[in-house]
Amino acid sequence: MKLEPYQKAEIPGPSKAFAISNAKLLLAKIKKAKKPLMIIGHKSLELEINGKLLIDYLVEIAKKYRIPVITSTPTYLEIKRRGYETVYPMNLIEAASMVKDPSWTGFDGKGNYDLVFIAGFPYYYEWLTLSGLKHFSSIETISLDPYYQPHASWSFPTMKKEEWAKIINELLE
Amino acid sequence: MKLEPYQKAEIPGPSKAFAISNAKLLLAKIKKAKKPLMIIGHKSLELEINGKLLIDYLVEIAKKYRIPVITSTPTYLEIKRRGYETVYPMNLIEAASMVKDPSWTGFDGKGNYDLVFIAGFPYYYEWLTLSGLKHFSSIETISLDPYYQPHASWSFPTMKKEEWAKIINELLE
Amino acid sequence: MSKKDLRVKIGEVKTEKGTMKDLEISIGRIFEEEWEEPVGPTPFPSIKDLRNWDFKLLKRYKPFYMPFCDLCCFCTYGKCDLTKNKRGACGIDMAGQQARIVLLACAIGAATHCGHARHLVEHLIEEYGRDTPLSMGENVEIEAPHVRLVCGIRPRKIKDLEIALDYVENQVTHLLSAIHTGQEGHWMDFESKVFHAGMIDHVAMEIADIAQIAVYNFPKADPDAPLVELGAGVVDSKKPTILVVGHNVPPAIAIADYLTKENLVGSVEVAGLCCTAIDLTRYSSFAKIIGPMSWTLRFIRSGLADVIVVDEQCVRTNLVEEAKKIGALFIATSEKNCQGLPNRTNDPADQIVDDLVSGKQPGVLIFDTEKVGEVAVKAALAVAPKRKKKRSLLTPKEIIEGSKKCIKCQECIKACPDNLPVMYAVNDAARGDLSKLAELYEKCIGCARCESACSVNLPLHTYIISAAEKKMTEEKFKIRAGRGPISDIEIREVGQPIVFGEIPGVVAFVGCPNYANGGKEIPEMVDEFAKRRYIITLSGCAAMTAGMFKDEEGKTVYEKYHGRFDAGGVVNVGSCVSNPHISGAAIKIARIFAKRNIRANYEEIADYVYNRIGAVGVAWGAMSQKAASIASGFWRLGVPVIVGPHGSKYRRMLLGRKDRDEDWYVWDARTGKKVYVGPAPEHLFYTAETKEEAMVMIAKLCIRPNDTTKGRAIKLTHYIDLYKKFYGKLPDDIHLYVRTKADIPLTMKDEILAYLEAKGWKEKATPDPTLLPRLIRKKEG
Amino acid sequence: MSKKDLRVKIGEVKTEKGTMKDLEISIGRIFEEEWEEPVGPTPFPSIKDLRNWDFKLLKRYKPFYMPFCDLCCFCTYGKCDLTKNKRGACGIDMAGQQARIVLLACAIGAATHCGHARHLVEHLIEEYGRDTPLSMGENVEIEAPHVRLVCGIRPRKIKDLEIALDYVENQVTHLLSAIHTGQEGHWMDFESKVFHAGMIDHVAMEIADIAQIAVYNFPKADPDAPLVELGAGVVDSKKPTILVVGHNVPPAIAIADYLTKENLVGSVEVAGLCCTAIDLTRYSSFAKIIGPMSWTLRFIRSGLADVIVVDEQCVRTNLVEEAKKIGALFIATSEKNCQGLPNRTNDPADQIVDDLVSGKQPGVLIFDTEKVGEVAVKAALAVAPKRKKKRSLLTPKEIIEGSKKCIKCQECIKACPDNLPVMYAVNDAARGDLSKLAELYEKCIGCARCESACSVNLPLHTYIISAAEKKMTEEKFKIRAGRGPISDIEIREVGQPIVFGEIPGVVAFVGCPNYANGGKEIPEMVDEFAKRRYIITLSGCAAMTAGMFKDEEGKTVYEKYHGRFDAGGVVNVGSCVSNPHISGAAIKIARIFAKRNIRANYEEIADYVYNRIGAVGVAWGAMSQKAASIASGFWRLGVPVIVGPHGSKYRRMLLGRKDRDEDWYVWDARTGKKVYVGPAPEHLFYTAETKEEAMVMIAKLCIRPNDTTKGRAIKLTHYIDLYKKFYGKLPDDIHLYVRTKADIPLTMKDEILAYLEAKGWKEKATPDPTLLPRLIRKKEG
Ligand code: SF4
Ligand code: SF4
Ligand code: SF4
Ligand code: SF4
Ligand code: SF4
Ligand code: SF4
Ligand code: SF4
Ligand code: SF4
Repeated sequence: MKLEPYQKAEIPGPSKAFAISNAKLLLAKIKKAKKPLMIIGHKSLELEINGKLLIDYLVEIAKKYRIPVITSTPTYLEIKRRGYETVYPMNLIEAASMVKDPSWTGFDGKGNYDLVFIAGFPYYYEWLTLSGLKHFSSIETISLDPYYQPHASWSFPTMKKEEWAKIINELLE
Repeated sequence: MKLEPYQKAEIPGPSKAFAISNAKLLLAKIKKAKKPLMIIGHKSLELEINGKLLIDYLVEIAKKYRIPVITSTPTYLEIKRRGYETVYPMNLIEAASMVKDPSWTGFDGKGNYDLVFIAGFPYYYEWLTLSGLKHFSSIETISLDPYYQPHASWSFPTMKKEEWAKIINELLE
Repeated sequence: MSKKDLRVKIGEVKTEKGTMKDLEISIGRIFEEEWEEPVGPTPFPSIKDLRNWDFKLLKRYKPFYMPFCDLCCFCTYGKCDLTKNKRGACGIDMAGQQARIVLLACAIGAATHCGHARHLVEHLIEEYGRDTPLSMGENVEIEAPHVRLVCGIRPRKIKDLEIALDYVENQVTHLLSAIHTGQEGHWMDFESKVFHAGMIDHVAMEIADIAQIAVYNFPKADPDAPLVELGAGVVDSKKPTILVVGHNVPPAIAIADYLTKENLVGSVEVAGLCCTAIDLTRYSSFAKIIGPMSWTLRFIRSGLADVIVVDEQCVRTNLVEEAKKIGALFIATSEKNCQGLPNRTNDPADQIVDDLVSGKQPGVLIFDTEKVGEVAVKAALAVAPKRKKKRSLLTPKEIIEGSKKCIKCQECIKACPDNLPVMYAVNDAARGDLSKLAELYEKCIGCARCESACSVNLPLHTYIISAAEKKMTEEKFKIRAGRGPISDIEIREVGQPIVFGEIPGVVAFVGCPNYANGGKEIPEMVDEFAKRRYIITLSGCAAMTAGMFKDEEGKTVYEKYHGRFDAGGVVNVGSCVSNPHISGAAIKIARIFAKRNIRANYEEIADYVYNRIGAVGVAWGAMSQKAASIASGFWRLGVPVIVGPHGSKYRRMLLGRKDRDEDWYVWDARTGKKVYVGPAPEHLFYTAETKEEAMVMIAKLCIRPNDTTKGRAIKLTHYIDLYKKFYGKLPDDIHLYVRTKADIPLTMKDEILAYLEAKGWKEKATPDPTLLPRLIRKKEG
Repeated sequence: MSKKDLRVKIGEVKTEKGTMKDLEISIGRIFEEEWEEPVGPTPFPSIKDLRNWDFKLLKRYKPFYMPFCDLCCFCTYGKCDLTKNKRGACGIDMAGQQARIVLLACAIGAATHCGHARHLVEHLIEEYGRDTPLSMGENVEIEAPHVRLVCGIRPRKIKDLEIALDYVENQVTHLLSAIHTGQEGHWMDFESKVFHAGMIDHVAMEIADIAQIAVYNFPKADPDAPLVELGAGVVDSKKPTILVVGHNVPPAIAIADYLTKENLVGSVEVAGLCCTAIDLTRYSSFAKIIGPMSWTLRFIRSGLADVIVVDEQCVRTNLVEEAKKIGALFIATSEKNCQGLPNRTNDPADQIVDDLVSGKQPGVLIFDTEKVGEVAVKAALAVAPKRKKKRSLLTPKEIIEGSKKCIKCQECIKACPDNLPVMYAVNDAARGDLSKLAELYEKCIGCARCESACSVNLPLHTYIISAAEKKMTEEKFKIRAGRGPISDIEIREVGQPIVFGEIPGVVAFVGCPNYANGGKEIPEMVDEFAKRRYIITLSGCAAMTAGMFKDEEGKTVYEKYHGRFDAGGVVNVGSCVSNPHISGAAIKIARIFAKRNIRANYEEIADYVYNRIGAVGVAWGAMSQKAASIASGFWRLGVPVIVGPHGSKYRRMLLGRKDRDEDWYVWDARTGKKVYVGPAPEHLFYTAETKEEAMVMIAKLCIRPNDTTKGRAIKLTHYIDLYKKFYGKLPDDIHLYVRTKADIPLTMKDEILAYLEAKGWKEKATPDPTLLPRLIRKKEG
C-alpha cells in the first residue's frame, strides 16, 4: 500500500492524490457530490480482480449510486450488455475537456458534474487526463483503479487486489 | 514531519531519502561506517536551533565521533575557532567529485570515505550535490539538516526544530 | 525573412564565361520572374505572418493541456511549482509552460529534419554537383509543393533548395529562441509557433526527400514501385550481414554501391531498421527491411548483424554497448550521433577494418560516406567467419534457471511503458512455461526499461525475444517500396471526387508504431479503410507496420491493394521525410484541380484544404519530437490528426466543441454571409483510446463543409456504419452533419429521418466555405 | 559548412552599373582574397571540427553531473526513470541525459542571441542600408575577433554579417537536432556540442553588438564613456514615464528618437530594465537604467511607469497582467514575445493610442519600430494625467491588516528560491513590525513565487517592496555607459603584462544577479580585485549590479576606478551581447601581441588563451539559458567560469583534479617534451559557496602555465594573500604552482620556503605551453 505511481517514473510533482483507505470515504464523497460522473476505460475489460472483471465492479457501483457513465468503444457495448443504460459514448479526453468547462451543462442539460470517478484506462492515459483536470479545473477526481493515480484528488494506493476488492465490495453492500 | 522537500518544487523523482527518526539510527550508521566524513556549509552559521547555531551541533558531533570535516570559507575559520582541527578547506562540489571517485584516497591517503554527513548549505546547493552523489556514486549520504533532503540516502523529515534538537542531543549524549 | 536578401561579396568568381574579380552584388529578392504564378502575400513567412490563421484554428480547437509534471525545470530559477494557477519565477503559468513544451518538441522535430535535409543536400551537392536537376519524373510538374507554398520559390536544381533551407534554419532559430526564459508567455502564441514549426518542418522534409529522389533516382511517383522483403526473418543467416540504422541514407547507399562495384551483391546481406531501411530499398533492389525502431534490440540480440552502421535519428543510444554484447562491429557516421567514438575519417580503410576486426576498437566514427561503404563491407566479410553469428538469445533452460532468481519486486512491470506483466511471465517461466514470455513479444516495444529496472539484473527483453524466437524468424512480409510524390495525373483524377467528398477521405498512417498493439492494429485499420475505398497513404515505420500482417490468403495490404493514389489504394510514399508528399497532395489538389495560386499563399491554401479536403492523419504509436512537428504541419494546413492513447503524452489535444454552435460558422465566399456548417472537422488533434474508437473518428474527421450532397452521403454512410458497428447505435451528432435530406445515406434513410425529426433538425445551407473574409467575392451587406 | 557555398540564381539584378537578367553565379568560397591573413584550418567549423580540442579539455575537466530530477521526460516514451545506472527507453543513461539538458540550455541560449542578432541586423539593414560600414572607431582594427576566428571572414559592412548569421543558424539547427530522441548518446559528445554552442553564441552576440555599435554610433572602445543614472530611485515621478524592458534596443531607440524629434526630451522619462536599458544609455544621454530583471516587479508595482514597452528576452512573462494592476499601458514589439495581444502594426498610431488610453485594449502588439516610438510617447503623455501614478504599493496599515490573515502554512518559504523567511517577516508585520519585511528587500530576487504560493493570497512581494519603499526611492547610483570593444591600443599596452602574468588577471563579471546577495557581493568583489589591480570587465545586469553600491565617499566602483582596459580598470563593455568584447580581447591579444593568425584558427587560439591569458569569468547570479551558452563560449576558448552556489542548478560542473599529476602535462612547443605545469587553471566551471570562496578561486584561476616568474609571483601573492585572509593559513597547493624559487612572492618567502620543504617540493620547468602537438616547433625525439 504505497503512495507510489504504478508507473515508476510518473512522478507528478508536489501535489498528489490523497489515499483512499476505506469504503466510508468513498460513500461520503458520493453522498456529498451534487452530480457525480464515472468514466470507464477499456482496460476494465482485461483486469480481473478476484475472478471478476473491473468493469463489473464499476458498473455495479454506477448502478447502485445512479452515476452516469462516459465510455468509449468497445466498453460502451459491454456496459450496455450489463444492463446499464445511463451511459454515454465519449472519448476520455473529450470528456475531460467538457467537464473542465464550468459552462458545460452535462448530458441532462442541467449543469456540469462536480465529482468524476475514473478507472480502467491505460495508466499513462488516465494519469495525464487527471493531470489536465487537476491543473485546469476545480472538479474533484477519484481514481477507482487498484493502484495509485497521483494526479487524481483521491486514489487508492497501489495495493493488493484483494484489499481493493474488499473496500469496493463494502461500497456495494 | 513530512517527507516533503523543503523547497516545494524540488521533487527528486522515484528515489527518495529514508527518514531519520531517532538517534539510534544515526549512531548505528556511524558505527557501521569505516570512514565517515562530514561536509558543512555556511548556512550553519545562520541557522539557530534552540539558541545554538547549527554549526555548533555539527562540530560537536564531528568531535565526539572523530569525523573529519570538509568546509569552505568563512566556515573553516569558525570551525577552527571551535577548536576542531580535523577540518579541510574544500568546496562542496569539489569534495563531492572527489568522494565520488573510488580511487580517491582521502585526506589521510588511506582510502575513500564511505559515509558522508552533510548539512548547512543553501537548500538547492546541497540538494543538487546529493543528487550527483546519489546517481553517480555508491557512497551513503546523510543530511543532518532539520528539513527533508530527498536526494540523500537518509535525511530528517522537515520537522520542528525542537524535535530535531532532541534527536541530535541524544546523539551527543 | 520575407524580404530575404541575398548578397555576395567576393574576391574572385570563376564561371564558365571567365573570371570576375571583386564582384559585389546585392539582390533584393530571389524570385524568378519567368514563373507566371504571382507571388502571394507571405513569401518566406516569419513567425508572426500566419498568426491570424493560427488564431482562427486555435479558437475552434482549444488546447486541453495535460501536464506531465507539476513543475517547470527549464532554468536555474527553477524548479518552479506551477500547480493549478501558480506562476513560475519568470511569470509563466501552466498553460503557457505546456504550450512551450509542445513548441520545444516541435522545434526539435523541425530542426532534426532540417539538419537531416541540410546534410543530405550538402552531401549530394558534393557528390553530384549543384546543378543536378530536381526531376520528380515526367508526371510531376509541381516538384515541391511546400517550398512553393511557403517560400514562394520554385526549385529547379538541387542548389535552389539551399535558399529554402536557409529560411528553415532561420525560423528554427527564432522558434527555439522563443522558448528562452522570459520570452513568449501566452499559450496561444506558443501554439501559433508550434504550427509554424510544423509548417517549416514539412518544407524541410520535402527538401530532403525530393533531393534524394532526384539524385538517387528513387521511384518517382510510381504506383507500381517494387515489393520489398520485410521482417525480422528475411535475412539469410548464413551470409555476412550489415545492419543499417537511422534516417539519413547516404552511408547505406555507399554500402550498396560498394557491394555492386565489388560484385558482392548476393554475398553480403544489407538490412535496415527505420527510415534508412525504407530509403535504401527505394535505391537498391537487394536491400531488406527488418522493421521499425522497436525492432532494434530484437534483431541485434538475435546476433545476425555482423556490422552495425548507424547514421542519425531514432537510433537507440546504447548500440555501442549492444553491439559489443554480440561481438558486432560498430560504425557511426553522423556528427549528430558520435557516441564518444574515435574519429577515423582520415585513416586508410584497411587500417580501420583491421582495428575493428581485431577488436582494438569495437566502434569507430567515419564521416566519409564512401569510406563507410568500404569499411562496412570489408569488416563484415572479415568478421563474419570469426564471430559466427554470436547471439545473446538464450535457451529455454537458461531462461528458466534465470527466472528463478526473480524476487517478485514488480519493478519490471512498473518500468514498462505499458505496464506489461513481465514479472508474471517470468514467474511462469520459472515454472517452465515460456508461453507468457512469448506472448509479450507481440506487445513489447523493445525499450528494455524492464531489464534496466530489474532488481536482480535479469536480461528480461532477451527473455521475451528468446521465448518468441521462432515467431521472430518467421516474420517475412512484403512492403511496396516508397513511391515518392503523387503524380499530377493522379491528382487530376481524384481532385474532384476528393473535394466533392465522393472519395470519402484520404487517411495517412504515419509515424512510429512504438506502442503496444501498434503492430496489429495498423494493418487492421488500413485494411478497413482500403476496403471502404478511402485512399490510404503511409510513410516511415507506420508503412512497415502496415505490411507486417498477412490475411488468410497470406497477403499483406500491399499485395492486396493497388498502389495508386486513388480509391482503395494503399500508397507507401516512403520514409518519414516523404510525409510532405501526403500533405503536398492536398496542396496540389488546390493548385491542379482548383487552380488556386499556391505560390507564397499559405493561408488561402490552408483554408482550402481545411474546408474541402477530407484528409486525416493517424499516428498510432508516435513517440518522437519529429512526429510532433509532422503533426503540427498537418494542423496548420487544416488536416486533423488522430493518435493512440499514448499520444496523450504529447501533453495537449486540440479539441473542437460540437455542442457550441457558434464555433462552427464559416463565411460563404459567394454571398459574404456567415453560415453554420457543423463541426467539420470536429477535432484537430485527438487521442483515440482504442482502434475501434479511432476508426469511427477517422471516418467522421473526413467530413468537410464543402462536401457535395453525394459526397456527404458517402462519408456519413461510412461514419454511421462504423459507429453502429462499434457502438451498436446511431451516433448522436448526425443532425449536425446532415444539411439537406439529400445528404442522408440512402440505405439508412428511414432510421436517420426518424432520428433527425426527434432532434428537431432543420435544413442547412451548403456554402462555398472559407474562414478568410478577404476571400469573399461579393462584399457583405 | 566549412565549404559554405553561396549561390544565386535570379531573374533580374539591379545594380548601380545596370541591370543583369537571368544571372546565375556559383561561388565556391566567400573568402576575400585581399586579406593577407591566411585561412586557418577550420573556417565555419561544423559540430565535429573542434571535437578533438573539446575532448582535451573534457579529459582534464570531467563533468560532475547533478541531476535536477531522476527522470527524463523528453519524449512520449517517457517519463523514464534514469536513477543510478538505469537507461531510458531510448537507451540513454543519466550522464548522457544531463549533458543533453546542458546542451539544450546552451542551444536555446545561442539561438536567442542569434535570433536577436538576426532581427537587429535585418532591422538596421532596412533602416540604414546594407552597406553601412562596421566601424568600431579609429582605434579598433579587428572589428570582429570572433567572426574572424570562427568563420574566417572579415566583415566590413553590415551585410557581411549575414553570412556569419547564416552559419550560426545552421549550427544551432544541427545542435538542436542532436537533442532529438535517439541521436547523440554519449555525454562527452554532448559536452563537445555544448562547447560548440558556446562558441557560436559568442559569434552571434558579437554580430549583434558590432552592428548596433556601428549603426547607432554607441561608444566605440571609449574608456571614458559617460556616467549614467542607475537605480529604482532615479526616475522623476512627476513626469510621464516610459519603461522599456528587454534586450533588443530598436523600439527603445525609436522612443528616444521620437522624443528628440518632437522636442519632448526632458518632458518624458525613459527608463529601462535589463540590457535594453544598458543599450539605450549607449545611445541616448537622457535615458536611465532602473536595474536588472529582478527589479522588474519592484519598479512596475511602484506605479511610476505609465507605459511599458517590452521587446524580447528576460521579460517577465506576465507583465500584461502586472501592467493592468497599475493601469499602465502595454506594448509588445517582438514576434518572439507576443503575449496573445492583438497585432496593431498596420493601424494608424493615433487610433492605437486611443484604444490604449481608453482602456479598450490594455495591451497591443506593434512590429513597426517607428510606430512603437510614436505610440509609446503619445500614450504616455495621454495616460499619465489620467492614471496619476497609480501604484500597487501598500501602506503599513494595509500590510499589517493583511498580514494578520496569514495561516502560518510556510508555503511562501517553501516556494522561495532562497527559502527566505517570508512567513516570519509577515508574522512580525502582523504585530506591527515591518522591519523584517523591509530587510527581505535586500535578498529578494523579485520572482513573486511566494505570492503565487500563498494559501491566503497575500501580495507578499508587494509587502516586501512596500515596506522598503523608502530604501527603493533612495536607490540612485551611477554606471559607466557600455564602452563596446577594447581598443587595439589598449591591447598593445596590456598584452605583454597579461601574457606574462604581471597584470595578475582579467576578471569578467557577467550575467544576471538573480540570486540572493548578488546585489551586495558583486560590488564588493569588483572593488577587491580592482584595488588589487586586476582588470575588471563587466557586462549586462552584472555591470548594473556592480554600480548599485556606494563606498563611504558615496562613490560607486565606476566613479572610483578608471574605465581603461588596464590594471585597476573597471570596464563596462555593455549589455549581454557585448560579452564577446571580453572574450574578444583575449583573441586580440593573441593576434596583436603574439601575432598569431586568428583567421579560422580556433583551436590554436583557444590553446593560446587557455595556456597564457589569466582570465576568469564570474557569473554570480546567472539564471538564464543565455548565461549557460555565454559561459560555454568562454570554456571552449579556455577561460574558466565561476558561479555562485545557485549555479549548481546548471546541473554540472567541470572540475579539474589537482591531485592527479598526470592530468597537468602540456607540450613544450620549443622542445616537444611533455612538461608538468601544475593545475593551471584548476577548474573550468566551478560553483563557489560564498563570495570569500569565490575571491580566493578567482585569484587562483588566473594562474597560467605561461606566467613568467615575475608574473607567477604576483599571481601567487594575491592568491595566497586572499587565502590567508579567508582561511587563516597557507593554501595546501602552493607547491604545485611554484616552479622555481623565483616564483615565490618576496614578502612571503620564508613561510613559503618552509612549506615547500615540508612538501618535498622540487623545481619544475617553465615550458612554452601547448596542448596541441602540431604546434611543437621542434619534432620530439
Ligand atoms: S522557466 Fe520560468 S517557470 Fe521554468 S524554471 Fe525558469 S523561472 Fe521557473
Ligand atoms: S522491453 Fe518490452 S516488456 Fe520490457 S519494458 Fe519495454 S515494452 Fe515493456
Ligand atoms: S524486476 Fe526482476 S526481480 Fe523484480 S519482479 Fe521483475 S523480473 Fe522479478
Ligand atoms: S519536467 Fe521532467 S525533468 Fe523536470 S522535474 Fe518534471 S519530470 Fe523532472
Ligand atoms: S528521450 Fe529517452 S530517456 Fe527521455 S523520455 Fe524519451 S525515451 Fe525516455
Ligand atoms: S519574491 Fe522574493 S521573497 Fe518572494 S519568493 Fe521570490 S525571492 Fe523569495
Ligand atoms: S504562504 Fe501566506 S499564509 Fe502561508 S505562511 Fe506564507 S504568508 Fe502565511
Ligand atoms: S544578465 Fe541575465 S537577467 Fe540580465 S539581461 Fe542578461 S540574461 Fe537577462
